[in-house]
Amino acid sequence: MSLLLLAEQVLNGLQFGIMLFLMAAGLTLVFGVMGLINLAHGSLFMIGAFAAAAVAGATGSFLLALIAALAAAAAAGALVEVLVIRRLYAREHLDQVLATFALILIFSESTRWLFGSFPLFLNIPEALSGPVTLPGGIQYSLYRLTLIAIGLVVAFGLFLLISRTRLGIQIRAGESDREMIAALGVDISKLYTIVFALGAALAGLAGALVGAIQSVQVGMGEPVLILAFVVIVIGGIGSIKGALVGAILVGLTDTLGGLLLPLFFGLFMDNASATSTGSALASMSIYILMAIVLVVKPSGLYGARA
Amino acid sequence: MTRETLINSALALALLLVPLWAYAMDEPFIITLATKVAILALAGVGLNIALGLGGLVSLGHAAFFGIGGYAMGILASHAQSYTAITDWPVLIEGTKSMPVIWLVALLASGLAALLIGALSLRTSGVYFIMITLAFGQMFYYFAISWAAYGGEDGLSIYVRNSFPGLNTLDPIQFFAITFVLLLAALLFSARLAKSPFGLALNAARQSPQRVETIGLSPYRLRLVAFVISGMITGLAGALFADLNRFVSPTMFSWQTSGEIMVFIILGGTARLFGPVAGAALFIILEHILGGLSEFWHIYLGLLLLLVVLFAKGGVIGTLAGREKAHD
Amino acid sequence: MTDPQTPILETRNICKAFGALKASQDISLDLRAGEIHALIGPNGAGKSTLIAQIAGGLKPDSGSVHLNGRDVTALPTAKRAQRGLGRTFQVSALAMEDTVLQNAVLGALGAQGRPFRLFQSALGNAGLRQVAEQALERVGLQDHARSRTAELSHGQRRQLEVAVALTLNPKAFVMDEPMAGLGASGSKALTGFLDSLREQAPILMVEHDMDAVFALADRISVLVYGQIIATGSVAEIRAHPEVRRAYLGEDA
Amino acid sequence: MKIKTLALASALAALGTAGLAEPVKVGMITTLSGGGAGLGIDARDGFMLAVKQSGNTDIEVVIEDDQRKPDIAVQLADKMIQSEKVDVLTGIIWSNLAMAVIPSATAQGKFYLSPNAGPSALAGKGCHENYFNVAWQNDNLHEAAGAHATAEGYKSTFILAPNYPAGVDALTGFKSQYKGELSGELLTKLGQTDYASEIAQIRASGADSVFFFLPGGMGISFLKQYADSGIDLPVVGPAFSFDQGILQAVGDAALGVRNTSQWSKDIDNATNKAFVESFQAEYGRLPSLYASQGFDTANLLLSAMGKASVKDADAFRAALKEADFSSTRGDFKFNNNNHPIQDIYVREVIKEGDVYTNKIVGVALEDHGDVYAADCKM
Repeated sequence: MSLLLLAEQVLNGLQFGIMLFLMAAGLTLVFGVMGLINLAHGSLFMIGAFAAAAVAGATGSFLLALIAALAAAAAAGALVEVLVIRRLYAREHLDQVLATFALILIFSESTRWLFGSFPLFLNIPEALSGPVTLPGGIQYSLYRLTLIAIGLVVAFGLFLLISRTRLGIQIRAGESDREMIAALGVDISKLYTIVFALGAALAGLAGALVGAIQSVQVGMGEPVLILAFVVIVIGGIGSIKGALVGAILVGLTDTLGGLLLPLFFGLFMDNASATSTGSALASMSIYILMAIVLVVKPSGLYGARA
Repeated sequence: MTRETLINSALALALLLVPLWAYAMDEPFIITLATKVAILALAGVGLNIALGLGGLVSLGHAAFFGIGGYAMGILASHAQSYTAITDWPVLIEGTKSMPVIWLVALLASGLAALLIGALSLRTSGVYFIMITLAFGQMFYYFAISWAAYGGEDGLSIYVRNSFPGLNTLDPIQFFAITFVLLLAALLFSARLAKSPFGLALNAARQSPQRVETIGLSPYRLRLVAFVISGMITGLAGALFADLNRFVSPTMFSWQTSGEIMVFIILGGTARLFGPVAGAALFIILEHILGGLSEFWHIYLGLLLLLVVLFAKGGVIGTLAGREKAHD
Repeated sequence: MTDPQTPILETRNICKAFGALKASQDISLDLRAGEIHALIGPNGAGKSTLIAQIAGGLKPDSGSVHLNGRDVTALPTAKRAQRGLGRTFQVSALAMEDTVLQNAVLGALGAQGRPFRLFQSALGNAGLRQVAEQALERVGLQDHARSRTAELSHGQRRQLEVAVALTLNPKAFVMDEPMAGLGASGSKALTGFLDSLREQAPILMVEHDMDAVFALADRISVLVYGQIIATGSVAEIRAHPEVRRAYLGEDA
Repeated sequence: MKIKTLALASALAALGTAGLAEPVKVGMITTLSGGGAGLGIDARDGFMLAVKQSGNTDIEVVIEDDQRKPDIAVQLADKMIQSEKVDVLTGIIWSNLAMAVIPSATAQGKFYLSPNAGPSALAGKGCHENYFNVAWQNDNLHEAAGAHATAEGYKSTFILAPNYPAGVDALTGFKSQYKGELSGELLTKLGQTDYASEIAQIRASGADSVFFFLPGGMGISFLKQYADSGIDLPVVGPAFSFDQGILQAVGDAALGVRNTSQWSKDIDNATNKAFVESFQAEYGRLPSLYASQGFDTANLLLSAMGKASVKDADAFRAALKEADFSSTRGDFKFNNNNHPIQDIYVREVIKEGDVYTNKIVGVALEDHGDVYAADCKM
């Protein structure tokens, strides 16, 4: 295997990880501030992708599509927060799991009802399509490079938001002590709606960005959701930094595992069974990673509480 | 007799009488539906031990349901093709005998629950939910890529497995088996709740600190509860596979975990007969709503949402009132 | 019998820090047979941290904890309880949905140490029930055995805490603010009861209620900023200048 | 000259009312909700279009949604057999659901007409006289892709498919007809959506062409990412990833790709022309592969109803076996294992106005059956 291929795969793992980060960041914020587990986060990812596809189809502009995705997911998030989620903060996790499970059913089937059963079309904008040559001669998709850049910018923006702004202070206060934000004179229900909408917007953004290189279809959010859970377990609940590190770890493990494990088994097995054993193990690799982190640090790499 | 006991008896009786009526009317499909209710309720009874008694919100019970199913699928498919499962170090052959299959299903799912539980129970709360979900998903992906046993296609068993003295292909007789097992599990779970173990587990849910300071380990109590819970759900998986004469990775999917949990909530959390009421309601809804609209999941979702938000005690809680029976 | 000279419960040079905050600095304390040893100190002095290290919830950075002369520093809470450490909490940690009797039976079950019986009835077990009922009687809750714990008054819950600890037949009690939240009469009744309890096992208690402390304690230790600044009899502590300045002075 | 379907069907209907045919109750179990519902909806619409055009009132169709879950499919089959007392079952899209339902249905004496899935286990030793496949044996389109790759003179093809039985079969099918070397072979995760890693391996492998079988959303993702990668190697695959329903979601990325199919909307025969027109008129969209298969399945059934009573199983079976209906694909007959012998075409993705669709560019395999037929003792 050439070094070029390995380098390209590392980039791929990075890009995959960054997209997972956008999902996981929203989830972990919502959990950190409101103590809520939200299974319907994957639906917001899907809503972002569908909104982007619909607007791109109508206007032909990818930028408008991204804005629409952010707006639609944030609006859906805010709406759901006000109508449903708000009633769940004081409830047990069990209730939160079930109510948000119900939301998945409603969102998925409503989307299918609105948009039909076939996948929608959303393409990479003209300006970003095709490969570029990186130093060292690696040919790499410009769009994927852009995704990595956007993800890093968003991550940086989140750090700034949380460490420098008024909203960030309130979020941190909410994470460490819920009574304290009330004492600070903050309108808690407004803060909660904003945080939830922010998390939703991040998921929607991820959905739209990923939708352009994947298939925009009902049910696209749930596999990503479960990976985002793995990311959060690894990184530690409530920690944006943990989400970033966890996401990149998962992205790299998944991508490199799929490449290296079959090669590894190929050393002492025939080609076909090496491929199938390697692929089977590769599909389990991130869960094994999660199990190892759990044994070593049950509260995750950057988790404050277990 | 409390009101809840009355409702429980009525439920058990209804679950028995409906198939008998269907038998008399020659409506075998109704019997099949009732069998499905009994099996899914059994899976729920299993989860309820972890969830209701132990307070362990496991979103990964599909793992045990699936393992039970595959225990049946693997044993029966080898018996059906007259091939040995392994001939080293000892010869292990397949079997079509239900009691043997159940035993293997119980052991295999118990072992899996021990491993998953030992890791997951190091954490609690949301972590526990996400970790169990992830482990369940791991089994799903493994089953899909396990080509030896059908991968995504699953395994078909052409004839239902046998039980000494019964004709299991006759819907009413197979129903009888599942009904008796369900009753046995309900009885076990009722006794468990009142046993020293149940007392300690229940206390560990309410106040883990207290349990530690009297010298017991909440971790070990929960682990044992998780294993028992997984075993019962695994047994249900083996029966479900036998009902369908088919197993596939779908049994491992996280939606399955969600649905088992939905039975409990629809029926009433920590109520003995909650899973029975919930599974029955779910199957009836699936049957009626599924016939009304392609998009029936929307209505199911709305109903579930309403129950969670406004009718906390589920069916039994609403009928029997808030108070729970105490000694 | 235990040699009266060897302490039942002892901490040796315990240190614990949370970042820059030194919560316990070289703390050595002991609890001898038949005594009530009160631990007092202003809020934030590190009393809860110390109690947690003695009971097993926290591990000291250095130093050791000894129960009956054996080093238990490495043991978790449950193991220490099995060795005879009976503990009560400041905020009741009882199974609130369960009945009073169930809570007491739970204690008896812990003492017996065989929780993995799945088929018997817990309340139908004569042995468990007898221990539980005796403990309830001892604290005067026998008439409330069938009440749900959540329905008990503050004082009754505190009594139940003690009853559960009693079922363990402990070698030493560790009580975290047993008087907190009790009215004057409740406080008085509990004081009388604890007074009679010291014969059964010595008590290490954290307490803010100075009347109770002065009425009960054989010895008092004063904890300020993570350090024991004085240990002695009631009279000695009352007279101790540093204590007066650091602690009693504020109160007065 | 062939008569138009409509006329044929009404002629059959006339025969029916003349008292020859017994009413037939059909149970259709197909995927109408959740992921993959598009395929089931098309198969159902194609089927019902043919029934409607026939004007035959002796046929009653009960339709149920299997949600793409095997256990639901099995229970629906039980319900249809035990409670609805249907004579014929049809509709299943997915191989794993087919494996769960068909063996027990045929064992209970019901006829099963498959409008889509054709798992190998049911084509060889596991074949059954009451099971007719009106679509293809699963390997067919992949074999055709292999034959096409050979005909194009490809020397080193990179092949990939999801890691599940149909995926493994696809690679086997391709290899059986492909004479060149393989520059790489990959089994990907089922439901995988990101193929960056695979595409990197293709780039590094020095392949001269790519074969892939990635049904549904997987294919859409792969094609988009492949087009974006700048790799310019020719791609070939079975029709599933280039179907009418899916193509619009792939867009330009699919243009020019060769794919193999037993049907295309430009197959030049009167039945097909009438089908494409009437389907568009009825449902307002172009028909898909699955719609054509549903349509053919219904017409096969209608043809048999005109010849024999369903209560006379032997006669009805013989009538089905004759395959005396006019197929949208032109020539169609059954092999000894009741699977089709048919031509498999090579299509190319083109753009007609704003709509992406396929046009036939050649024939990959003529009168092609399947390799499992030899194992079928029937």
